[in-house]
Amino acid sequence: MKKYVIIGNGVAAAGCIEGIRSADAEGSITVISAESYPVYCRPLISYYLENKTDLQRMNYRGESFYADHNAAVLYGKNAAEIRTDAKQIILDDGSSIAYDALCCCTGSSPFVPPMQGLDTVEKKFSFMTIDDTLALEKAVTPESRVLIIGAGLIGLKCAEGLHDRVRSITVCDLAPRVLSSILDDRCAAMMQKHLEDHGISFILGTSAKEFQGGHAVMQNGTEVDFDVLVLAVGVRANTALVKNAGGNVGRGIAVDDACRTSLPDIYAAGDCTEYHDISSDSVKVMALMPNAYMQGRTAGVNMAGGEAAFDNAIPMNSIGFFGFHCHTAGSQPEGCEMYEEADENHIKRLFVKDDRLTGFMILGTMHRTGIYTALIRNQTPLSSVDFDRLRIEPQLAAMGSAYRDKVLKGAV
Amino acid sequence: MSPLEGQVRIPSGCAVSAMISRDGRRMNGESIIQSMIPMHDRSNGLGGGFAAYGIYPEYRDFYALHIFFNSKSAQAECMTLLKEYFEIVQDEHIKVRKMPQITDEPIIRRVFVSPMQSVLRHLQIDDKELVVRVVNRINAQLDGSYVFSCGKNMGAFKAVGFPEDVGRYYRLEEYEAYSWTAHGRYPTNTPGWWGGAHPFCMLDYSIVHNGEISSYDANRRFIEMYGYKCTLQTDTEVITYIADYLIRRQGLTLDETAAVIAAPFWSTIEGKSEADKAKYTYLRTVFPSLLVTGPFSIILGFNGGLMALNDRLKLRSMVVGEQDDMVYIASEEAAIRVMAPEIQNIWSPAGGEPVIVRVKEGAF
Amino acid sequence: MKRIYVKEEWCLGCHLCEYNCAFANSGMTDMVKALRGKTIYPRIQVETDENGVTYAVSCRHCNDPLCVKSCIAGALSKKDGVIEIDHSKCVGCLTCVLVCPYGAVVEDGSGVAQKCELCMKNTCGAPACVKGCPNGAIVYEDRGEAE
Amino acid sequence: MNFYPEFEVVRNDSRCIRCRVCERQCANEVHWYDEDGKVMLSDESKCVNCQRCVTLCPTRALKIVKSDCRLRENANYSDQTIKEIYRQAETGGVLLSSMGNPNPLPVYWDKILINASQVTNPPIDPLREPMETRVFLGKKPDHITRNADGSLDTKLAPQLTLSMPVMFSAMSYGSISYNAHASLARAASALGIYYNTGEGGLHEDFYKYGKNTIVQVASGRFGVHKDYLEAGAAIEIKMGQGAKPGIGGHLPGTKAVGDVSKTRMIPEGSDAISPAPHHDIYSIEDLRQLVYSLKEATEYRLPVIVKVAAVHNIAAIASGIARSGADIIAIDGFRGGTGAAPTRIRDNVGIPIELALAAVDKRLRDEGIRNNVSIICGGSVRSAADVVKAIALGADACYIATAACLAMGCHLCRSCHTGKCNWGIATQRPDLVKRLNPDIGSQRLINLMDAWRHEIKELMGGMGINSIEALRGNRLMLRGVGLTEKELEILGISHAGE
Repeated sequence: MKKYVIIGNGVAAAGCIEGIRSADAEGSITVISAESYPVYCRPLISYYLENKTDLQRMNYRGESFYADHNAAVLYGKNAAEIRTDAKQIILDDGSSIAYDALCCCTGSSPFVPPMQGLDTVEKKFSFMTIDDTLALEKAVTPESRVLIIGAGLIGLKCAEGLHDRVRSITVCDLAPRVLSSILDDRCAAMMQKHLEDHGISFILGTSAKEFQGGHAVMQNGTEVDFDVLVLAVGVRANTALVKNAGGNVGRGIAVDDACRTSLPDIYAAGDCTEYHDISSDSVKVMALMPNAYMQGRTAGVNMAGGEAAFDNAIPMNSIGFFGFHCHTAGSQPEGCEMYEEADENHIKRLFVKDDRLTGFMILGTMHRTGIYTALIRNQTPLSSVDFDRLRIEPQLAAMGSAYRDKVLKGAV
Repeated sequence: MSPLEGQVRIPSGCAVSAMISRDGRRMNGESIIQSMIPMHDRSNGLGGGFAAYGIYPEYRDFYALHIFFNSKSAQAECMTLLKEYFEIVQDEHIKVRKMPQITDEPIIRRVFVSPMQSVLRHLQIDDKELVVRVVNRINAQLDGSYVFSCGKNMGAFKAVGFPEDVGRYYRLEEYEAYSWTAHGRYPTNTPGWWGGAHPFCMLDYSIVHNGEISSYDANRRFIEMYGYKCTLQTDTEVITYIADYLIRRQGLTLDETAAVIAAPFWSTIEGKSEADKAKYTYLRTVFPSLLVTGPFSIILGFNGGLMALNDRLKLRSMVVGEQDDMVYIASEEAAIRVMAPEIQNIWSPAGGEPVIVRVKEGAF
Repeated sequence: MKRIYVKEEWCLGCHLCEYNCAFANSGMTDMVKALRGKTIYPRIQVETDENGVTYAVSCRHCNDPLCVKSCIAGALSKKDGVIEIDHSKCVGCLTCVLVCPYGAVVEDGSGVAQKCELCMKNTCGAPACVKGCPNGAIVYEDRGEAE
Repeated sequence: MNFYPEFEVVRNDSRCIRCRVCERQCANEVHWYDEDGKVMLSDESKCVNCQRCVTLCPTRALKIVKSDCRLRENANYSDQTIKEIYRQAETGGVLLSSMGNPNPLPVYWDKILINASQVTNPPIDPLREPMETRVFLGKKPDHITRNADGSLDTKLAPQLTLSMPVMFSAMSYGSISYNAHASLARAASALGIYYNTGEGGLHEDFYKYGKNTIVQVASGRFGVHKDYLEAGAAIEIKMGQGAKPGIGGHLPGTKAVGDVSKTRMIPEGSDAISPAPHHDIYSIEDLRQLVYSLKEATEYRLPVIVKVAAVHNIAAIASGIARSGADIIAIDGFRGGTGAAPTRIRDNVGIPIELALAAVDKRLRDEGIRNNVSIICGGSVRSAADVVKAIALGADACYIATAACLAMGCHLCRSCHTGKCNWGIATQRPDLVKRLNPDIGSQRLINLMDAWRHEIKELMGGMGINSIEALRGNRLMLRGVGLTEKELEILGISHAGE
């Protein structure tokens, strides 16, 4: 009977468990979970603050998931070391667990750059976990003025989550635009305007120089008074375990299409990894929930002796604030052409290079955008479809009747 | 006055009975009369009759015409007509026994005739066809004359009354026949007319029938294309013509005739051998208008035998009994037990399956 | 398993399927009350190709459902061949819309994702689009295809 | 001259959900959506009352009603009469109409009642007992013949075998659509009956239904060639049609497109005009020649049907046909339908099928030749009861076409001649043809015939008849109500109560 061990208990871990069980009903599975909750998806924490979900519904796979999959979870434990020679994991309590196949789903941690006087701030929080969220929830009052450092996905979702619970929210970021990792200037401006319409203030293109209790001074001289500080500057992949065991690590743990690390019988999946983005043909950390699951599942299948590959990863994001949504996927490589269509409340930018759709940004109306995503993921030659129609409206009608017959007349 | 036979279609319920000796032994009419008594309630006194085969051995080569006349003048008119076509061999009263149960009797004559060869040559027909034509003409056109029997060495005897009384009236105990059939009638809308009683005869075919056929007008309108005239509008009449048409004119065997009149269902035909399938399909295709539907049990008498047949759903009762050389057929088993008290072998034939009895070759 | 298939040679482009779908999933018993004066968000959509050929597209209940794998809330799942959405868990992130290659998962007008569930959760009993198609262009049948 | 439209579109706005199905489904472009007012509007002058929009409206927000705007009352000059005069004064043209005569002339079927058994003989329950509806059409021999071994020689003149005494009457490919033909062909095949190509030839896709196909040879000889003749189970020579006795046919060039022109073997877009007479048949002996030519061409394998319109001396005509070598006579009454006919002809020429049928059956029996031919009765056979009455009057089988069209969706708007049939039947416009899915069309035809067969069996069972042949010509099973002595005499039936 094979011994499977998974470090981490996020969505990648859940995918890994399901992957293992799809190929091996017998082997033992042990999950080492730092957090004391069954698997949940971290992006849900902002929805928790908005009251769109609660701790029970956040449970990703339901009450009996571990029992159904015959997996043991060690809650509140951290792996301290992987001993590849002995095929053992040493926990922080000193105990050890043997593995035949190991998957690292260690995720990422908030990254806080050094800022002067940060220690003088009384109420400061990260926004990554349920525990962060519960603490933040406790700290805020309807009179709170909140300063969020970071206008990325985490910072802005936090802003949305806190919106109805506090008096004011100011978001600052060194980047000159919001969501700088996924949006270009024009799209970011539309999103920023939308957020400002909901009362969120922005201080962009500068960073905090100094904190003095509830007072922050920016590099550009702007001063902000606040009661609660949220630090959402960025995250870093948790690579230490693999790195210390001698594995290849870049900005994340390096994995191949089968989610194998460079170490024997050690796999990795999720936010802790870096892997190939086919839309830009480069290796990236793509800390995305869908990819985390698919990597986890791929790793699980392979760990259990099956064969699986996750070889068409692309970055993609679905994010929305106050009912205004944004879908992005892929990348905008050098020299790509852009098709654009826009009005006051809606923008669509499609990026095309070498007869392929490489990426898009769509704000406002999210209708059937997955058809575009599929074009990127499948690297469909645009000359094989009616792109003139397709770019106006995503539709199977423009994909040719053969494709349509395959999709609609058979099983897919 | 209520309409008579021929003016209106008359459905009627009935009793039938028959006995036949396969050895050709001749028996007097006592037994067949007795057989009708237990079935008294199947008749209503508006008609009874008998057919007897082998009763005129000394006149076997001549057609025996049994005729009702309403008057002397009708008789004279009819005889004049007959003499145009036939040699009159013998012309006599049919002896009867006067009795209170039988009233309104017409003049009842028996005339043995022989077709004139010159006429046959002139009309280019055979003697049977001549008899049929002349009888049809008398019955359809001569007022007051009605030929109710016209076969060789056989005769029908019928009257308005209960059958057992009719038998006594005609003194049937004095006739000897190898085959007897009998009929008691229960017409539902006629005052009764002597000619309308059964059996109905054409040449040596006689029919006694119990039932009311639903195919009547389909059968009638078809058969009338071939020179028959259904003057009585009774089932018995049309069935007689059908039998004559199929057996005499088309030359079908009795089995084939039964397969037309009471054709097997298509579902039954499907299950038969290829040869039978072809045969039955052919007969149903060629003679669809002669399929008889609705309830019936009939006994077709002819020289040398008889055939009993039920409708294909067996909607009317009919039982058959067999003892030594004798075969008995009746609407009810009680009638057979009167004729043959010790009989063991009694059965009920299936719908559409003919029971054909033939007298030994040369024995009649 | 039984799936919905379209026969585009018989689709008239009448769009009744969209309205029948919207009504069937409205939770109301009267179509007028359910749909009058409202924008509909059907789970099946009629497309028209360059030759004017029309046909309806709804969830294919894929063997490898990207929507299920991508759902951040665990609200989508596949049970007995049917991909279902648990609306109580859905937070409206629309990741499923972003990943469905057939555009079969759509937003319901209130920010929540919805998709064809073969009318198994409403009172229709059988897919309303199939039942209501006037020309037999949408069928619900088992073509014996492997899962 | 402008008239107030004949029909009004009544839209219950409180029920309208603006789904625009009516707009999309109306080939006459009656409905449209007004973006500004967010309402559906209509141009009623274009409406033919085909009920397509009414039928498909999911909320029953629509109805079409007859306009009550009327010219001044006049018992002699009806609105219709006056408007026809206006139209002719305007155009100088012959008025065209479609489908059968709609005028209130007597329907004899409705004045004939059917018998049932009570007491003296038993009704038969078709659920318990076999009830047979199989019919053979064709010439029957006068005499049987026997083989040398005494067995019956079972060879017969060619016969059509019908599982029930109803067939789909002639409607040409061209006058009706490919899908309508497909529906008829598939249904006939499944039912074990026959459909009729009409005079437009046989599309190559339908040769596979040949065993259940009657191929027609009409005066235009469109689409007639050797393979065509040999493709079917019988050949029908069309001498006339009940809806338009005495005149030919005219398929407008707009309908002679694509496969229609190919199947008819005429140039695309050219009018297909069938002459009034067959130009090789100017007398009964010419007919005999054509009958035997066709038999020769097909090696006497196929029965030949001669179809005639019911006209005044139909009995004598039928007698002539029965002696012409034809195996089957089809008589088409004056109510029979058409894809297009001059209105005056349709509404004023010909006689009722009931009388024609009775007269023909009697005449052939009187002449002793009824067995030479089978008789098919057509021209408004509307129900199983009509079928039973027709059989009892003397028909071997019935032809239905209007009822078949209705089964396929026709709503009898009588606008076939416009070519814009919203039900996909009498049209060649691909977007409209598509509306008739033969899967559905054929199933509905099968359902209709199944239902009729059940009803025929019920009616037969009630009469105590368990096979259709015992019903044929069984006029005692019929009684008339409200008919004159003369009518009863012609029908050969008694009055109810007699």
